[in-house]
Amino acid sequence: MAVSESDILRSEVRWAMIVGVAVAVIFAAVIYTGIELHVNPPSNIETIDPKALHLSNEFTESNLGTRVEPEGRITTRIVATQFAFDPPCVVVPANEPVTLRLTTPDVIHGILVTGTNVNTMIVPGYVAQVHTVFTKTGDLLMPCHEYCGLGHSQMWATVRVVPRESFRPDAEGRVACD
Amino acid sequence: MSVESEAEDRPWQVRASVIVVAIVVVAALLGFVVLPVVQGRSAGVDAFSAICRALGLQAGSPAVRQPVSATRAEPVSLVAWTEEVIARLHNPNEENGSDLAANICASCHGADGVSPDPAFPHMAGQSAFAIYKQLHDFKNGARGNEIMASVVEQLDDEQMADIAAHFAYFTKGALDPTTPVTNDPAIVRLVERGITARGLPACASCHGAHAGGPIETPTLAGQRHEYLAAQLRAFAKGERRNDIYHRMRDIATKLTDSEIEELAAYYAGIGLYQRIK
Amino acid sequence: MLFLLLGRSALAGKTRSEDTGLSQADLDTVMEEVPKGALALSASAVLLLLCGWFFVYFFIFVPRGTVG
Amino acid sequence: MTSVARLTKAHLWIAFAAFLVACVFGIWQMWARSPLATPYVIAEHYFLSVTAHGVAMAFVLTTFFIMGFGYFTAETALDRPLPGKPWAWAGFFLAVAGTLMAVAAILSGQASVLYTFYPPLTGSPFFYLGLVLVVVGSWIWCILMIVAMREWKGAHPGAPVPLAMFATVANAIMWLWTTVGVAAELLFIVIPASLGWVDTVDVGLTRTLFSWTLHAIVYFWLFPAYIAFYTMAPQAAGGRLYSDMMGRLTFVLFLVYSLPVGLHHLFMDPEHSTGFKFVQMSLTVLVAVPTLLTVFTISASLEIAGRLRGGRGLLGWIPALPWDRPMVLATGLSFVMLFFGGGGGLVNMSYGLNALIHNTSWVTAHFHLIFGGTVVIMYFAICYAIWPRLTGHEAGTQDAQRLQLWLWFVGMMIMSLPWHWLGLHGQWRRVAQFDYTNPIIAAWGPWVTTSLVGGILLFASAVVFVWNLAALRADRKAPVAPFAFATAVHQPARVPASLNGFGLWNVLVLVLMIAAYGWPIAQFFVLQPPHAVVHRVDRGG
Repeated sequence: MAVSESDILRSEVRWAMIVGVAVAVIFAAVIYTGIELHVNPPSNIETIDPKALHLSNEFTESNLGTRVEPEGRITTRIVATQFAFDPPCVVVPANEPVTLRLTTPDVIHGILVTGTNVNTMIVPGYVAQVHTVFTKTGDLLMPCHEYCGLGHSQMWATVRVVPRESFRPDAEGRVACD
Repeated sequence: MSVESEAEDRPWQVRASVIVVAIVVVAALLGFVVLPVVQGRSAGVDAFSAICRALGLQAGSPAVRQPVSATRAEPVSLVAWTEEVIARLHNPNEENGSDLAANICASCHGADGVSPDPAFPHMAGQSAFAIYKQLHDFKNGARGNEIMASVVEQLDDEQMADIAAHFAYFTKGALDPTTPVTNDPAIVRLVERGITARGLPACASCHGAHAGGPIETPTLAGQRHEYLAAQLRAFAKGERRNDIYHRMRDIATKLTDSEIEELAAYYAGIGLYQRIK
Repeated sequence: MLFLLLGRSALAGKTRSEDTGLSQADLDTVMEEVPKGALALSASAVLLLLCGWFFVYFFIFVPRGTVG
Repeated sequence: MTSVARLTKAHLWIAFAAFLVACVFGIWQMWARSPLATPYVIAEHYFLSVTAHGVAMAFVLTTFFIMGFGYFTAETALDRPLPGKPWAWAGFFLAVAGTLMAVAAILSGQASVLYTFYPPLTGSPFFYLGLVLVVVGSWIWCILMIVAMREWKGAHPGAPVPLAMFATVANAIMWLWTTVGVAAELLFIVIPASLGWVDTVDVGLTRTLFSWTLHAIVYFWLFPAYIAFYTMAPQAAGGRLYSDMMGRLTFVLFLVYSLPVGLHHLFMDPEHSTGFKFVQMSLTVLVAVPTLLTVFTISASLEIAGRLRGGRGLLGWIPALPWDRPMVLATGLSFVMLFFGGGGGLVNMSYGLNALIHNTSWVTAHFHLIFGGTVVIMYFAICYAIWPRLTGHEAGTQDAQRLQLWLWFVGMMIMSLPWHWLGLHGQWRRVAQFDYTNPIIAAWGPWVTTSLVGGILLFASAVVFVWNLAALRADRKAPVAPFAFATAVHQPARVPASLNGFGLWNVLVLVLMIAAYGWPIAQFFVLQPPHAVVHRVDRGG
């Protein structure tokens, strides 16, 4: 006997329910890791004037790099500029919460750190911020991953992840490569 | 063969709208309330702040407290490209600019911006931004040079802008960056391609014809050999430090002495041509 | 999936004109089986996708450290 | 031959000329990124090439193909002459003029800002104005499609609009919504900057407006492929479309959900909050639904064909299908690429997980598989299907067509699967050359070289494709059967009014766009973030 139109629709609805379950499972995993592991995309609506960035207190040249702040938190500040990072090498400890703060005086840049989940766009006008924990030690590559002009391909820096015991801040709390 | 009437279609419209809106509402509740509040609680961020952060009304992640910094600025240059400065450079007082240039600048840098003495740089071909930045830095001590400091001492910001715009207008498009006289492949490579392994971008990525680099980037084509080499050495030694965020200091320290010499020769060898006016 | 596509059917030579003679009776007969095969195929594809996603999420992403 | 044959062919030839040129640029870019010595690699050339490749593939190939195919569909599916044909030609010439303007700007090195623009980098105004003309040409197409459907409905009161046309109009309406974002970005911010009228721009706002367009534009490209899945593949396989209703629902879902999701391209951006990113992620998940519905409906349609041809058992209908027919073969290969491309897409859209792969080769692999694979292979199949009707020539043999489709599929897999691996290992995008002396990068060498081999196969396939189209002119002139779109198992006698027009869905799009993009755009006007100085790439020295 012939299959009716409603039979067809019923099979489609059944399939749609399977799809719904698959989608819900992904959704649930995202929410679960959001709650348990605090996984979010890096977001930080904090504005800063790119035209006067070098006149700002926080992103003045001498304040760049890694610093253990007086309250004990580790913050690494990096400026992305055409076509280099300042500083070109930063040190961070392994298995400790680290906050990376990045911004730019000129155009759009972006970074990732190979082998980690550190990844953010750097948009002029904003401070990009990534909270993370580095899980492996070694010299990692931190390239600019967003087209920023003709020198883009040569724009990269090094992130030196060191064991906690080799991470020795100076009197001001700063740690630098070399 | 017919499409249902409006009345018959009403349930469809209602059902579709309810589903679409309900999904948005659930997503918003999760994204703006549940996730931030739960994340904030374990990070020591109060519920109100966490929700504000999730909405974008406050800076920071709902899951982490914001870091603080108590450092004071130590700027290497006081020039900021604010809308006002840019506007002034676009709309200078031309008469003022040419008078000042004739009286103050011409003896060393030439009446038309082409310097008669190898020790002094040409102004020809420079943009108003490039000249203004250096004048301002000389005046404020960001770039050390006794002669220039005394020359610009008496000038205010507007006068410096007028001078800068004067030279830029006078020699607009006056340089041909495509005709080098040196053809050392290693140097051409440095200029055109850079060296990724050494973190050296191509010189042309800022100083080339279609670069899109920082607006204060000076034109190197046709510049004085002695001047270029001296500046690169000064950057390398940290004697000159008015390039914000080490843009040139980083590059110059990575160059060898002979590369500096050859690069200076390369750029000096690119000719001046078809001067406007 | 790929090897199935590679296998050329013995019936592949049939021309278009033969298809147009599709009878309602034939259609009714095959519709008793359809969409069992489609369901099996699409469900396994979705299941595979889900497994792949979970693998990437929990065995590559999470071990590389948290982000936020 | 149809009366729009010349119009359609004109559009398709422009599309595929751009496509062939773009393939050349693409292969050279892969070569430059590989460890092999490559000629002409300097940054200016490389980024000129990336810009040309992107513009040719994403703007020229797609827009012209969709317009040409739309005119064909309007006449064939509605079985009446296209209204306003002079306007269609006007749109065509406008788009051609725009393309030429953009090409001139790109080739003179004055627009190396890639096809995604990246202000405050700013190229020549000719580049942007040229692209605006292409879009305006496509708007004329949109209006003609809507008018064609209206007139047909007037002549057939109460009858369901044929699915192929319903889908085409869904795409036209979606495209009108889609282009609002990029049009606002170009007209109010980027073009004034390129003309020197303003010296600073709000970068966050430009990125947000572009993101409005950036995801939906992909669905604009995708629609013809789905139209082929629903209305051509079942017919070509010798079966029936399983459900006409699901087709309508799928196209409507694309219209509704491809727009309020663009923020997922900005997951890693600092100028948007986690809350709005989460909401748009949730809506993005729903874009997967129409695709998964399609996979089932089309599988079922092919299952009908396979079983009619004697296929037995649970999966026996698959080998029974006529894989020698280009449309069937392309559909199968397209689904395989959709599986991998869609899987990559699920990773991209999963909120924080995006950090793993954002701006790595993984993303490049994803959109090459989805667009270059799933979609473009169907463009090929559509051409093979409609070309005889446009030219009055039937191909003597389809061997070259099958070879071309297989080459494209194999090339695409060889090229893009290594890119996924490289992306997971952090290979980043948009670089001219890698430093293979770095130990981290050295390990990538063999994979990059492998993908280059895929690129070579793709280029070979592109050449065979254009040759196939050209050869059809020379092939035997034969009476060509009138073009027929697939019919459904139950051709709908009645459809809900909501699935025969777009009134309801336009309202829902508006509601969703206000919810998803209202504050994310308004915040820039409330917050007044500092602007960035325009960096011009068309002047220098």
